Amino acid sequence: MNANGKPKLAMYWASACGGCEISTLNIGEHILTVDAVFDLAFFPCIADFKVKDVLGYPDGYIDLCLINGAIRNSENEEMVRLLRRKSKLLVAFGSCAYEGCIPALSNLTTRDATLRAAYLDNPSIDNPAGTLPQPHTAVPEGDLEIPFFYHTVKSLDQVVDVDYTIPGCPPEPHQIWAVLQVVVAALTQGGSLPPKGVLLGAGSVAVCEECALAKHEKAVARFYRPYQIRPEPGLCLLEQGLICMGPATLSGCGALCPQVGMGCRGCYGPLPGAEDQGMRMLTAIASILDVSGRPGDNELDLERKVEAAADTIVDPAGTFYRFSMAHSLLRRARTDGVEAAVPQPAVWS
Amino acid sequence: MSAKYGYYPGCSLERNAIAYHQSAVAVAPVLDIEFVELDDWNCCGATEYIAIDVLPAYALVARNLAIASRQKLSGGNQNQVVAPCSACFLNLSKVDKYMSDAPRLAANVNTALAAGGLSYKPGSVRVRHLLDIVVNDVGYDAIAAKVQKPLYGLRIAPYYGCLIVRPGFQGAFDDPEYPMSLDRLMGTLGTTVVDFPVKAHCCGGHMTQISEQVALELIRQLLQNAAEYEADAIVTLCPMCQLNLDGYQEAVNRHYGTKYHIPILYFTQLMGLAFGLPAATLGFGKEFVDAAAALNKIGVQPPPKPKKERAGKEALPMPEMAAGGLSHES
Amino acid sequence: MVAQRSAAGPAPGAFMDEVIAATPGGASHLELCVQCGTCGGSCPSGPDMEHTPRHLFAMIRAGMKEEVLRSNTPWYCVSCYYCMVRCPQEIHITDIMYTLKRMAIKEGLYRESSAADAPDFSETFIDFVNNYGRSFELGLATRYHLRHHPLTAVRKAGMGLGMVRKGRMDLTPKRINGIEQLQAILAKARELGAEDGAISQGGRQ
Amino acid sequence: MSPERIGVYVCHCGSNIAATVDVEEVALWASEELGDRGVVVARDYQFMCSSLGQELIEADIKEQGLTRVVVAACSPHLHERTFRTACKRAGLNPFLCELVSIREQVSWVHTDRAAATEKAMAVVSGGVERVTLHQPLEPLHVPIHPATLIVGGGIAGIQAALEIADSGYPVYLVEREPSIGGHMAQFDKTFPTLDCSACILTPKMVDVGGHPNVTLLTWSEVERVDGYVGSFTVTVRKKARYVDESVCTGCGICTEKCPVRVLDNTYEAGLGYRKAVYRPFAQAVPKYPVIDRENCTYFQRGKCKACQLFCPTHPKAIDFEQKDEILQFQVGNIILATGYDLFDCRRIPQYGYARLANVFTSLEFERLCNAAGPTGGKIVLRDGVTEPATVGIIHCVGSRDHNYNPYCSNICCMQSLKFGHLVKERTGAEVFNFYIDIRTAFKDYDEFYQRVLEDGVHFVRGRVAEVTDAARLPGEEGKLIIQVEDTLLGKQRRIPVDMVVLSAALQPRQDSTEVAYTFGIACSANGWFIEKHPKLDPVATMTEGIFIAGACQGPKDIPASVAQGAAAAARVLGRIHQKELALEPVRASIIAERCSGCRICNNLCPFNAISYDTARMITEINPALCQGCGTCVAACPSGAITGTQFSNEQVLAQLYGLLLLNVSSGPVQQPQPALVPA
Amino acid sequence: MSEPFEPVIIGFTCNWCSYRAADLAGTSRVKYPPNIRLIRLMCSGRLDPTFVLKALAGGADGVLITGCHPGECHYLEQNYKTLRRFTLLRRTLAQFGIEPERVRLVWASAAEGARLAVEIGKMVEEVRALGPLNWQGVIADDGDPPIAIYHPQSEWVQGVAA
Repeated sequence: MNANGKPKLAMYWASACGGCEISTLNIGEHILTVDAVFDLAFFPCIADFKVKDVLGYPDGYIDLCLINGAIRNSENEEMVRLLRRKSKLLVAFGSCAYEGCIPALSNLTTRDATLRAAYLDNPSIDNPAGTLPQPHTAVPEGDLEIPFFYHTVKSLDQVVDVDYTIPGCPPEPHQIWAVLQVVVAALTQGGSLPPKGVLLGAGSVAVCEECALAKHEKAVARFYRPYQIRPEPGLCLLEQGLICMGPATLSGCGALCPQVGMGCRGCYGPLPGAEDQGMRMLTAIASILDVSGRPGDNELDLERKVEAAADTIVDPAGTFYRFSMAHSLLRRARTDGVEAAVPQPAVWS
Repeated sequence: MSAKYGYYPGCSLERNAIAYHQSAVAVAPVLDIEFVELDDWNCCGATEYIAIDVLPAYALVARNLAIASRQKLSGGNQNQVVAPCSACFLNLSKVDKYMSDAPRLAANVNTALAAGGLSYKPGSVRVRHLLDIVVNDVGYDAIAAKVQKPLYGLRIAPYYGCLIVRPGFQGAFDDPEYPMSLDRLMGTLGTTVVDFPVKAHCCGGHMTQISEQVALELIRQLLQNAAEYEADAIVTLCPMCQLNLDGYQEAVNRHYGTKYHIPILYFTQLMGLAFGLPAATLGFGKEFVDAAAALNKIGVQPPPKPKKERAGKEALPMPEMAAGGLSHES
Repeated sequence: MVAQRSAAGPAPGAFMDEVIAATPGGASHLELCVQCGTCGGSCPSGPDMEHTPRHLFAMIRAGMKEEVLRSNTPWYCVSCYYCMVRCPQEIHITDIMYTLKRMAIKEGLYRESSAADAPDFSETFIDFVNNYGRSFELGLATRYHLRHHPLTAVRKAGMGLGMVRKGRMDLTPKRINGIEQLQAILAKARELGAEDGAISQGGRQ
Repeated sequence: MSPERIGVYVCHCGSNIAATVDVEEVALWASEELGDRGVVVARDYQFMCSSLGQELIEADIKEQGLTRVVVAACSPHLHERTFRTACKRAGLNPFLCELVSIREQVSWVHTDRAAATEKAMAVVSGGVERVTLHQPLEPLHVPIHPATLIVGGGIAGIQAALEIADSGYPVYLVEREPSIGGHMAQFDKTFPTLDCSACILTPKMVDVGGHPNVTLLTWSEVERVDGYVGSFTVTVRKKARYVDESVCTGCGICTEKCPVRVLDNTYEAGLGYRKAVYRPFAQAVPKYPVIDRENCTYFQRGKCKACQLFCPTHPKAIDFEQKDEILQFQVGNIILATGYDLFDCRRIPQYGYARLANVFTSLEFERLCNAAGPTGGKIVLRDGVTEPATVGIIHCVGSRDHNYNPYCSNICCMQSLKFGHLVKERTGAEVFNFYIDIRTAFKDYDEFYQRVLEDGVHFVRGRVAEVTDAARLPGEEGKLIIQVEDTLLGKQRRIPVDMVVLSAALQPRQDSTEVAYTFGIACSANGWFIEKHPKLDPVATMTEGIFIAGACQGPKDIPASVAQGAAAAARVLGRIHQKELALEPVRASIIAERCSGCRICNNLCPFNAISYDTARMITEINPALCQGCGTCVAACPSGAITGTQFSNEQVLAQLYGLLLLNVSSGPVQQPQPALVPA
Repeated sequence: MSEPFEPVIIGFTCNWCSYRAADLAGTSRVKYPPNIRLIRLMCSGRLDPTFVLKALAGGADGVLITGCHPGECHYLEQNYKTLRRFTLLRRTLAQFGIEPERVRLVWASAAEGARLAVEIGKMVEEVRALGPLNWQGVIADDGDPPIAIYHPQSEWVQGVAA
């Protein structure tokens, strides 16, 4: 703590969309309290800080550092390592930092394919020269370097030690404020901090507990994508054939999405102890899929029936692991065969 | 709007079974169905190609399936192809089924097709026999409504032959042992249908070429039974059956010293007559065994219902036929 | 002779495995035959066959390759599928008959069968298909019958004339437009067909 | 370091294991390499299951203070109980003992000694990891209600009912037809002794009907079963008979006066008639008739009442106002003896049944032969008068055929031989039996075959291709022609006959899957009820307290059905005598504070153990109904359901242990991070 | 030359059918390769697909799931759920680049010891042909260079990296 005695706050984004910052500012007038309690040490989104400012801080100088965003490139990794060294409390803030979130969906493919999708094979791209970002570019002024684009997106805790995690894409403002209050109390009034490693700003059961839609025994003959049907109001979406990740997703958001007819996307991640959110949802969905047989049925026909029902679940990996890919058991797809098939720019290998 | 189907006539319907083709084409508009002939189709290989070389035989058929799956038809039934010839029907459905069952076979057939710039995904074309379309898609009631001149008094032996009901590679539409759909169809047209016990027996197939002795005996058995049941005509739905029973009837008579004279007609020809279409458009006159005498028997009144013979009072009850069965007068 | 081969030749099951592997589609179930005789009883040409299908399967099992391929049985098969739908073991009997025909041609043994001409009928037929993409009845009938049945060909010719007169037979063959495409496909298929196990899901159950 | 003290015992099983697995090496390895996983002692021994082997474990538990035991020996299905009991004797909870198989799944199936030894090590390591996480469990105890429900009043059910009732315990015998007796009551003679079926069955029927311990509920069906072994609550619908049983004397005047003749498709197999008010047969038990509503003139058209008019009792026994009754009662055990249905021969059109008059089914033929049947026992054609001069009997109709039923129906060979004998005896006709194999494997059965051969019955080995009336050759006109390959000649034959009898397959009851569902037991793919073990537990089922007997378990003849009826009764009596039953505590349970009430699991339990508490808005599991399959555990998206003996942690610990060693490389590898147990 | 690759396959078995089939294979002395290691569950319905991922991520090269034939489940109908879970799992694993041969579902009744042995043998062969899965290798850095690439000369980066 420096002269004015206020604790130091930092917030940094790695690979993220910026929604976490907006959600933070959405805590409303409480932002004034934050400003009153904390000194900003590093918050590039709202104030002008430079990396060299951080380099100048002694280790452990920052009291609370919120990091949102996944680790997508070498700059992300470098910065979070730096901030870890300079911070007392490091919080994985939001789904990207916690479990990879949308950026980590590219773990289902290769670095090369991701770059191609972004810079070449996309209808909205105008890139006749086929230029791809290169780590080193020779210009008259010298050698330009940009960060190295990783093959695998990682969660924050896979790179540095994390003290707390706040889930959500983005975390709900009221939850952010609740967490900040606990930390503020600890830092200013000597309150006690939660034990290291816990999830903050979330409930303890699945989203369904907070969801007001009526639930019944479930048997679903086929699934629909959201645009295909208009759900019956007031009735559990899963029962109507819309994939809702609610049963496998930690509560805390107030079940916002299902209330407006959109199945839970799963952004608060798995329940404690449930480990792999995608598999939990997969097994639940398969369990309620209403395709059974009777003794004596032809096994091949039965398999075909199940396959037909499974056909209605498009992109299972992308659906069930939409937010949790980097933190899942498998973390990424095996792409060695694919990499070999796609010629790579020599400089990347 | 009429129902559209892909149409695979097969080599026989081009010439030898031209009567079948003409009558099928003639009755189609009455039934509100439209045939769209497959582009540049080729021979299905009959029962011969597969006896020589297996993968080319499958590729030969698969070319037709590939064309059928590629050819877009408006008005539904996009993946349905009608084959009036039983052998074509069997070969097309068999190749689809075996490609589904054996991925290795499917892969090799597709590699071969690729040499001609084609591909075929097993299961994407449903092959239907013309009779199936007529009785199941159009339906007996709709047909009955179109009957203008019921064929009263004509005694018909309905003859299915083998391949349309056996083995049912894409699922059989009628019983493989004792089919009834043609019986019901002929009843709908007003004919008197005999309970033809050999209705699904073999006509001899290619044995006329391999061992005429064997073929003639098989043909004789069919004619003998039709004659015993006093059938005026045998109605068929397969060019091969028609050719064997019609073209070799004289040979049978010569070989066995018999005097059968039973015209062999296509079911579509009788449908056309019942619908009041001119006989000239239905291919009559192409048959070797002249049908004129039989057709002259057609009356304007339904024949009197034969008196049911009263069973003796000691007689034991007869079990009922399975549901949907047709009872015959004889 | 059989005894000799089983003493020194391939394992008794080898011929059966060969037949199974050469039969297209899913499982042919040949190894499941219980010798009940449903096929032999059902076969329209059963009375004229040298061996009933059931008997032939027993011979296959015993490894009597030459005797099997010399038999007229496969050639007398009319493809009526009665045996196949009735077989209690769901053996693909008709397909196996086609397999045996192909093997007999390959081994050259059919010439010793009483149905020695049958393969030529098939070959003549497919010749037209290969060249035109369509079958050609007149060509088939004249070429095949003049070669094999010159004596009865006259009578057949009578029937052929009738066919022509009735407008039921073409005098010239039709050729499809895509004949080159078809020939490319068939050539590729012939090439692939030479591989082992190219056509079946193979093996016993 | 593991907090547990684990003992590992590797069995030689003589040379059964030791010949392929280096058991000394496995034990040595466990003590050296698994020390930090908690193994404090590891031994190998000649026969661990011997009393000396067991004492070894007991001594170590006491002296070394073992808290867990792993035995590497044969399959747990053989000796799990042995070693658990040994642990219990030494004061260790039996569920803290894990038996891992290195015999059935290692030494007997592998040949490479080094690879087998390594696999044995991995298997032991899996067991060690798993047992560490085991918890002490106590079996669940349930009391056994002394009453028994028996469903089905055929010979198997009758036998079971008599055995239990004679032992002094109450029995509810439920039969859906108006009388007990089942198929056996329809037969004329029984093979191989040719006893008169009715003569041996009727006394048993009377015994059951009058037994003080038997509550006979005919014309009744079980609607639902709730509860579990020891205390099932059974709901039975007793259909209205429209006859007051307390008044009816069974005089039969009502039947006599009834003007409606109804084709009897049940008892007479469609070959004879009954009235609209009827007893199925003269010796029916109970003696009371029923009114068949569908065919009764009064019920259909509102007038007639002839039966009531002529009923001689006061008050009248005929009661048109009678309603179905719903009965509920408690039982401790249930025996299902629901029997079989006959294959519908119309499904094989080529045999001509229902098209060709003189093709008969086996059951029709039984009625023809029966002196109480529609012809008074005369074997005649469908015209009711003509005696056949030739009869063909076709075996395996709908049996041993993958198009219909792949199994052998067991009774048809003997039945067909019996038919052949009866035809010969009563008509002197020529008889042909068409068979694939003659199966006469039981006591005195082959002797009967011999006798029928001596009778002059012809045997043609070949499965009939078709029966036709289409004559082809001279001599066939007006006959039924049986076309067959005589496989012993290798020739197709056509044999003209006057009458054809189809020995039709025995099939599971049409509603067997629904019945199985009601009682919570399993059906095979064919539809037969599945026994707990095909050899060693043939009358029990997977569901505790539900037993099966007779043909509902698979085709069987009268002696076998009687034996099973008695066997099921013996099992039930054993239970009743124990008064209490200990159940394996392998159960699922819900961690209430983790349940979100999503109701994913609600539809998953076929035993109805899962229910939703609408007040607390969470789901609950009833441990007494739970059978421990674990499907709900695997389904819960919140990870809120866990299973004793098969928790995630236990399974994953075993997985971790199994992967500790690599087959191709001997030494212990560093465990993979993803697997390290918490 | 390295030793030939010997895959490790984890087999999940049902207590009532496939585990007994494995017992039967043993009592009938049917031989199969030692690469498979079995875990006994009460029912294939107990198989949490997470187990499969754990096995694959934890070093196994393949997973064999076995259960009673459809319609023959000892718990009546739970194996239908197994089939459904397996179907979705297989599709998901395909997206993760895992070959279908590595995770298979085989129905085996208690009487099918010999068949189970054949299926195990087949699977071992297929997985052997595919080579090691080595999932830890897949999720290791797999080509991502060390972070030092950015400002290799700056002292603070070296400090962080250390």
